[in-house]
Amino acid sequence: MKLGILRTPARTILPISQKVIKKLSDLGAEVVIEKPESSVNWEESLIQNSAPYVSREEILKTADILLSVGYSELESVNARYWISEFQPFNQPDITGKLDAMGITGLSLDMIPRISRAQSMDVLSSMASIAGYKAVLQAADLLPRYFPMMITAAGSIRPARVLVIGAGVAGLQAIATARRLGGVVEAFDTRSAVKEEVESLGGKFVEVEGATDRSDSGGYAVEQSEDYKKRQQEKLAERASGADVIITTAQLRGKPAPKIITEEVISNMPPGAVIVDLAASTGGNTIYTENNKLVAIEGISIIGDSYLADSMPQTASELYANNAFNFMELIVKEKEIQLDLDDEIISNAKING
Amino acid sequence: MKLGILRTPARTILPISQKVIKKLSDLGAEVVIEKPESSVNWEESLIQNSAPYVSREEILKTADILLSVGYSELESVNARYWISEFQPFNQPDITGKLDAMGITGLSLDMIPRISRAQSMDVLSSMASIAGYKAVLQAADLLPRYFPMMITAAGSIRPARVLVIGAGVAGLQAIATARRLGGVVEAFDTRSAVKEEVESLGGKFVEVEGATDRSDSGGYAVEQSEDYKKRQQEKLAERASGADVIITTAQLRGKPAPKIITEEVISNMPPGAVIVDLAASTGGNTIYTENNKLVAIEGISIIGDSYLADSMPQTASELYANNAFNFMELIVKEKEIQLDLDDEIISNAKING
Amino acid sequence: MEAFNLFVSNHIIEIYVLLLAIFLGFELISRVPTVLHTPLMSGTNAISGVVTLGGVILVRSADSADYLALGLGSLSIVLGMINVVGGYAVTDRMLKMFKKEKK
Amino acid sequence: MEAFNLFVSNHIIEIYVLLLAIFLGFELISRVPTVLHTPLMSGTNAISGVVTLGGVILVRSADSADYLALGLGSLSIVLGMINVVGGYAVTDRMLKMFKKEKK
Amino acid sequence: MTGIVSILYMVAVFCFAIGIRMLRQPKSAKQGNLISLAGMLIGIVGALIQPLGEVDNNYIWIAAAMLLGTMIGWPLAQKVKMTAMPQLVAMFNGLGGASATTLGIVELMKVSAETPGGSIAVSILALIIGGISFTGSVLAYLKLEGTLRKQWVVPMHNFWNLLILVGMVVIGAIMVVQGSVNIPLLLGLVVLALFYGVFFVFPIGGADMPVVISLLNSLTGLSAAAAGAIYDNKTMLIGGILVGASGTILTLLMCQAMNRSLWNVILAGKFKAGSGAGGGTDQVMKEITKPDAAILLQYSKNVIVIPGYGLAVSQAQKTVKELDDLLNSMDVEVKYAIHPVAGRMPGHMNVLLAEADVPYEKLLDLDDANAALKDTDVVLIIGANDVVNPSANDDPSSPIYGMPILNATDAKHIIVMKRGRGTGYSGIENPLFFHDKTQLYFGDAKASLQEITEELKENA
Amino acid sequence: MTGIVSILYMVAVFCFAIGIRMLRQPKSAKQGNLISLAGMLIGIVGALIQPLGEVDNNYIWIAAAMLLGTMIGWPLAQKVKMTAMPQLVAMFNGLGGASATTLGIVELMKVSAETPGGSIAVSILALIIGGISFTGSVLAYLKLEGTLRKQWVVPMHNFWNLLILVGMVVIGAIMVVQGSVNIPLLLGLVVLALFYGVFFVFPIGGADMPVVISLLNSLTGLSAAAAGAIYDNKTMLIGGILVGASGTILTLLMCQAMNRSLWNVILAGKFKAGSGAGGGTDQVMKEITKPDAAILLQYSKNVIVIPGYGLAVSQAQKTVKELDDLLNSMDVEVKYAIHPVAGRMPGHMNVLLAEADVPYEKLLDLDDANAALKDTDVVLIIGANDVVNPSANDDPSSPIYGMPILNATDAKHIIVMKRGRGTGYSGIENPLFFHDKTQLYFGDAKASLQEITEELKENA
Ligand SMILES: NC(=O)c1ccc[n+]([C@@H]2O[C@H](COP(=O)([O-])OP(=O)(O)OC[C@H]3O[C@@H](n4cnc5c(N)ncnc54)[C@H](OP(=O)(O)O)[C@@H]3O)[C@@H](O)[C@H]2O)c1
Ligand SMILES: NC(=O)c1ccc[n+]([C@@H]2O[C@H](COP(=O)([O-])OP(=O)(O)OC[C@H]3O[C@@H](n4cnc5c(N)ncnc54)[C@H](OP(=O)(O)O)[C@@H]3O)[C@@H](O)[C@H]2O)c1
Ligand SMILES: NC(=O)c1ccc[n+]([C@@H]2O[C@H](COP(=O)([O-])OP(=O)(O)OC[C@H]3O[C@@H](n4cnc5c(N)ncnc54)[C@H](O)[C@@H]3O)[C@@H](O)[C@H]2O)c1
Ligand SMILES: NC(=O)c1ccc[n+]([C@@H]2O[C@H](COP(=O)([O-])OP(=O)(O)OC[C@H]3O[C@@H](n4cnc5c(N)ncnc54)[C@H](O)[C@@H]3O)[C@@H](O)[C@H]2O)c1
Repeated sequence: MKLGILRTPARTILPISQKVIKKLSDLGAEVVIEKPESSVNWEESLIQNSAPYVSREEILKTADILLSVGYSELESVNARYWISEFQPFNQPDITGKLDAMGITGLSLDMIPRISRAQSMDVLSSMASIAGYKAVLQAADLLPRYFPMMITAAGSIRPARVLVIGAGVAGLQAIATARRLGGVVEAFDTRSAVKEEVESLGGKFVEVEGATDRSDSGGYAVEQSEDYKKRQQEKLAERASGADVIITTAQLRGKPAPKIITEEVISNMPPGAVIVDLAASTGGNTIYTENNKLVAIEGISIIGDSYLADSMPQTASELYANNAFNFMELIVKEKEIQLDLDDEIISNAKING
Repeated sequence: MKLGILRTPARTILPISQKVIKKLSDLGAEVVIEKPESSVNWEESLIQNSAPYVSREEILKTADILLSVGYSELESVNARYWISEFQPFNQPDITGKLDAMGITGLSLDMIPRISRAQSMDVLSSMASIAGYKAVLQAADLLPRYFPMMITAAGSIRPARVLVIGAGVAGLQAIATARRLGGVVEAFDTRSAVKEEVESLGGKFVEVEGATDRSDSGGYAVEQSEDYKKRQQEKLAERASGADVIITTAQLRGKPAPKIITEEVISNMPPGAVIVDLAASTGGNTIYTENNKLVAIEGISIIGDSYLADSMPQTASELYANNAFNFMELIVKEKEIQLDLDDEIISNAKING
Repeated sequence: MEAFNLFVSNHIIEIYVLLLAIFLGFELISRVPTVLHTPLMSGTNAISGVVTLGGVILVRSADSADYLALGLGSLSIVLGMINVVGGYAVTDRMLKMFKKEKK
Repeated sequence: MEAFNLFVSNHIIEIYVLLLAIFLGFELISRVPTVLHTPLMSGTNAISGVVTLGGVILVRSADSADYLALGLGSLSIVLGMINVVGGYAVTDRMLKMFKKEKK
Repeated sequence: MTGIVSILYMVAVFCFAIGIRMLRQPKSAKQGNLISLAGMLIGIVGALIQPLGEVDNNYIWIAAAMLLGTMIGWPLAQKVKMTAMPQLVAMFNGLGGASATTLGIVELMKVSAETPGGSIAVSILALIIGGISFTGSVLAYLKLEGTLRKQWVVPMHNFWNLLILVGMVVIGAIMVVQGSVNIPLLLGLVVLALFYGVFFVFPIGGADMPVVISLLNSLTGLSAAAAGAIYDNKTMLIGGILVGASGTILTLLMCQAMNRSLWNVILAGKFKAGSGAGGGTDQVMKEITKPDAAILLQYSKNVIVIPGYGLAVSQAQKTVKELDDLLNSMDVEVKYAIHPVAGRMPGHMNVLLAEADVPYEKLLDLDDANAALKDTDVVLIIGANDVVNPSANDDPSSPIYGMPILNATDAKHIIVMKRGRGTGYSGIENPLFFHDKTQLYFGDAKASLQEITEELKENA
Repeated sequence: MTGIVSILYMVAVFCFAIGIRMLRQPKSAKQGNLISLAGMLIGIVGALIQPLGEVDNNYIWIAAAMLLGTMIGWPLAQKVKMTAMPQLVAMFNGLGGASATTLGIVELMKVSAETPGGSIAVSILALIIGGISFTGSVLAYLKLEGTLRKQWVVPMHNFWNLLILVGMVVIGAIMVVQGSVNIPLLLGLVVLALFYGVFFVFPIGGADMPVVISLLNSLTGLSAAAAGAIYDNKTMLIGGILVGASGTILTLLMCQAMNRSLWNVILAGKFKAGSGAGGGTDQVMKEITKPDAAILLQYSKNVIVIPGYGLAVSQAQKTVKELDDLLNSMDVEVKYAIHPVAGRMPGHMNVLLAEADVPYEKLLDLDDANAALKDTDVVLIIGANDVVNPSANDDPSSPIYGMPILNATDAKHIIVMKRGRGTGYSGIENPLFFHDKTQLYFGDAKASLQEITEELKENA
């Protein structure tokens, strides 16, 4: 059984690591990796020459299973299974494309968020990194200190950080911003989040009347117009003092809610920074452009949903572990056997 | 009395702030600021339109005193005094140039490090920022997490940080790296530093036999060859596990000691980051290039002595406060009167 | 009143002993960690085996032909002795649990 | 040996009283918060003013013409009484400090 | 001789007092028991050599009886299982009471015209109190053994109660006043006393037996004191009184520890026992008290802390570090087992513990922790639930089935800190909380940790 | 009558015992003192009505003496300043001892051929012990008042010590054996006893006086007990013994609280006292004890903490936060005054306090702090030195002249925590430490803070 690791254009993460290669060989799988265009320093640490680099064509021709971090167009593939993050909610035509290729897509981002599947949850591990990096980038871009400083040259008040959407990424952002000494407020529509925010030392901003559905598997649902209005007002108020805003609000299969309006931005002090992790689904601000830094009225807006890519070594390791944990579930006796009674597998299988 | 604020090429900091403009007007000084080439978002916050922008020529023609963060060639100046950071130790010909211009240079970096002068100590306030930013930039560049993480997708050990030279910048770097969750070791030739490092939760790496002269006013002195060898060995050992090295070792009026050798670097894991704050005096690594990011054997080396420039708003505020505190000392009855019995003033005055 | 005065005067010192002993008994127990409740109960219970002393004195004073007194007296010694021996031994075993074996 | 036996036999109960009282005295003080050390010292000091009782008995038994005994006895009452009154009063004042006036 | 004996007796008394005092702290308890034993031996020697005038001594009988008593008592104490100790203590206590009763009977049989009223009275007291203690203790034994599970209440229990007491007082008064004793009266007294013991203990539930035993223990002490009065023996008198008094306080302390009044325990017929019984299930959560938890931690050689979301909610990270430091100073090794999904975000526990400056070396990940747990004395679970839920291992119907967990049950003791009966993120019951080894400490985690820390500082 | 008096006396004894017991907890202490007072009144009534046979009674004298004693004692107790209470207690204690001595003298003067040796012996005891306690207490009073600051040690102190003791024993023995007393011997005894008190206390430093007073207090108790033996008065006897015994334990506890042995205190002559006396200067640093520091903090309405480099060195940031929380729960407001150059890098204190989660709102910068200090009850300086050095304001020759500082002296009380006499970064002396308002608490900052926190928890 040969596992081919494909690179995904514009992504730095490689869903494999030396440790996983070893574990896979115990499972009976041999790993080949698509040759990089140029060598990357951290990749040596990651792979440590434990699997050969081969050309993309060769992988497509010889591999039995493909593994990548995202979709890219392929021609004539030999493999029958392709494990990746296909995001079928955002790319509804993906199943058709896979069908056309005659390959079965196993989408890691479709794995249900049940306890047992946490070790395969790429959304969590990548979001966690993104939350961390969002704060680092904001702190680097901000023209002032995060922590409070009382010094001989003057006293600096701590930076105020507002986190919108306290999911995995948001919570990690709260934790990181607090570590750096920022004063953190956070805000979410799910009510359980209040306690979670407080458990990290953040302050929760309450907006009354949120819709919170427990049957949505931990994902947020769309909110009423009335609620959105109240949220706007509250936000405009809180944002006026914020030096950094980190937004992570996403809705499954829908464009991200536009939470940061023109009014909110005009309330922010010049030099402030917004990091929008929801950029790939449209962004939480009206100005967000995916993978771009835009400056509006003195405010910098970083739009990036793939911030994990800026920490590629760890991100690759974690991604590889997630993918391996999933493969361990589907590989039986050196072959892929999909047990469709298992909700993890049935959810991950998006076509074929 | 008219104070002209000059911009220094390649520097972002402006040595003035709205607060200081107000205080200066109480002192009887009117402030004019050199027009920026293009507007900068944070500058609005800093100045808040409390002083007019005028052209450079006009400042040179009308101002009685000049204030800038660094030296730049000027022709035909009206002013009799120029307050700046002239770094006469690194630019020995500076006095001659100032003499030629017929202007008296008051160099803020020459102010002795006595308690009373701490509020004018631009070296400290800028170094503090540099130490903070050095860690942020290293963390952003590092392909892995700083903090330890035990997650469903795998366990990540904390990043190891080695700080060389625990002066103002080094201490701030230690504090910031510890905040982010890194494991920090630090190293210095001055013996007092051990306790200081530990007072921030860092571990001190001991190399025996350092020369430590108390008459050097808090600045380090050059070390013996024997010591340098022992330091090399110890460092090579500690560096082999370090993900981040931050170097700040400087000697007054001498090129910075080359502490990070080829051997040390070859011991570091690929992907590791070195931030060299001693870059402007030659750097502490043999590869450092000032204001450049170089990559050697998988290691990124950021050479930047002016990291404070990357946090311009706060840096400008603090610089302005420092400069003001100095001016308060020399301005008497709306005029500059240099009391050369005051060691602060006599040290600051480098010519004329 | 006379009788009372007489009794109190004659026995005042014994009354002191009694009251002091009671007071002391109360004072001896205070803030005992709960885990020690049972050992403490067991330990004091062993002390109440002091009744054996009475048996000993009884048997010693008895006529060596008075088998009823001898028999009952010996019975009381047996019973009391079980209380004493068993009581102290079991307390000791309970307390052994508090020895922390060092690695 | 005889004398010893006699003494012990005659005074055994007094000895019990003494020893029990000493034991009780020890037991009474244990785990006193440091702030209470001084009040406690002051409070027990007031009790040692009980020596006044001796003065009272002395003066009562003295011949009403024996001015030396009366004088010294009264002196001891005065001294003891200062100890009693002052001791209790000052202890009470110390203990009042534990009432915190709320702002 | 008399002098020496008097002194022996006195030494015995103070050995008892000192012994009891030392029994009150774990450190000195064992030695205290030995000192008290020494007192007992000294007392027995005193009784053996005390000058009694011209008597037959009958040392053979005495030696035989003592030997017999020792041969019965010793093996019983050695063989009993740890868990059966309380009932054995009850049994021993009963025998002590029986011993006093026997003495009372013999002395009453000896009563003659010259016997002073006081002597008759103390003999009667020894008989009655000893008798009550005897049957009461035997019943307590049976209840604890589980042989007797019933507990009934006679209608008008208090009335009958009073009646028997009055009956005993009346018979006693007759004997004292008459200055003589006849067999029917004596028999009647014995029967009433024995019956009263049964009557007293029967209605009380098995769970309350420890308190009852402590109460009966203090009665036995009093009966020994009464017997001491018969023979004018100070050791018996004062020793008995010490036991009576300290036993009473101990009884009250035990009630307090159960959060009940003594009254409530004795009249327990009405209330059902088992205060910690599970809501719907018939399983029981066992609670642990503050001093017990503290001692358990202090006397262990290593502790593994399993932090969970509850630790974060109560922001107890610094408090747990403080406890850790304290335990370290007591030579207890403390580590932390970090479950990968503990808390609500990846690395949640790491963030908290780093904030509290817990050294990274003390953190164990899942695999290391599960290896270490096998050799761990106490595992302290702080606001964690799902991550230690064994149904993830063995209950395929559980929503968390298949998730790897921290195997807390591998450790010797388990202490769980949580606020109440709340479930975790997954909302399911956790069988671990009903496990044999598990003891719960309820309350906000931070407050709970502070309480234990305080307690430990006091013990130190 | 005898019966009633005996019972009154007995009640008095147990009132004393119960009173002492209750004095041991803050909550019941006040009431305990009243119960003990009640015991005293009952005892006095007993002494007044006790049948003594045909005696003159002289109630007039007694009434007059009691009135006089009351009129002296009461106003003294009412007027004394809080801080002067310990010396007043010493004085009272001395008078109690003097009273016993007087009784002893009178009784010895009455000695005749019929007087049993035992009576003579107890009279001698009352005289000696009371006498020692008297002069010792008066000396302690003077030392505490500050009237007497010297402390000298005679060469061969122990030898003389022993000699006086032997002298007293010899004289006493002569009296008992002779069965008679003559004036020179009596005088000699009195003089020796009084002198011994002085000799005993003189070498001990003022800071150790509380311990000495406690020891003398227990001596006074014993002298009262001896006097009780003279009159066969159980209240005096047992009451005195209770005081003697509990006083002894209390003395030991006080030594323990100071982390010294009793021995070390008594033999302190060798060690220099006033362990905080200025090195080269003749100014004196005043030390503050743990309980005083705790009470000062607890009973203030607001506290400002001034942290410095020492806080960082001892890594006490979390401990100070704990103290802060505790004080908050006691309704004391705590803020932090952050000097711009405190520590060794810009923002050093900020980093530390943020790590301990001190809310930013509690941090005051130089200007705000100096404004707030004017209305502050206690300022707690933790390991800061240069940043509170007033010579920066008023000594132009100082190397730190001109640096703005935190004006700690504006607050009502100043507590400084540092390890010893170390200077700060600038290496210069700090006159603040010798300021009237300043009290020093020596030790590593973290340990010191922990100690105070513990103490506060006990008070709470
Ligand atoms: N790590 C992640 O990335 C992540 C993300 C999302 C979900 N999850 C899920 O979260 C769960 C984590 O497991 P866990 O064991 O850490 O937590 P848990 O299962 O949620 O249990 C937390 C326990 O803490 C107790 N508690 C709450 N507040 C407390 C307080 N103030 N003091 C004391 N106890 C308190 C609660 O019981 P009482 O109410 O009785 O006190 C509860 O039983 C897993 O099911 C995991 O799948 C994890
Ligand atoms: N902030 C900056 O950027 C910076 C940079 C360089 C220099 N400085 C200078 O550093 C000084 C800072 O003033 P400061 O008041 O914070 O500190 P400081 O003047 O250096 O005094 C620190 C005090 O802490 C005590 N101490 C040390 N370790 C201790 C421990 N473990 N426990 C208790 N006490 C301890 C020392 O006395 P003992 O030895 O008796 O305990 C010492 O008196 C100023 O002179 C400033 O100019 C500041
Ligand atoms: N049980 C598990 O194994 C497991 C694993 C991972 C995550 N989860 C749960 O799933 C939740 C969602 O995770 P996620 O981070 O992937 O979510 P996400 O990326 O889909 O959304 C991020 C956050 O934005 C919030 N949000 C959406 N619309 C918003 C609006 N209009 N205003 C404010 N906030 C808004 C959401 O509530 C969510 O908290 C997590 O918080 C976690 O509790 C569970
Ligand atoms: N009293 C004051 O007001 C005041 C103000 C600021 C700084 N200071 C003191 O001055 C000191 C120096 O400050 P700085 O940060 O500007 O110094 P710097 O920038 O000149 O040097 C940075 C550090 O590098 C160290 N170093 C030099 N050569 C080294 C070598 N070969 N190996 C390792 N380390 C080497 C130095 O000891 C110093 O700690 C500070 O630490 C501080 O204590 C005092």
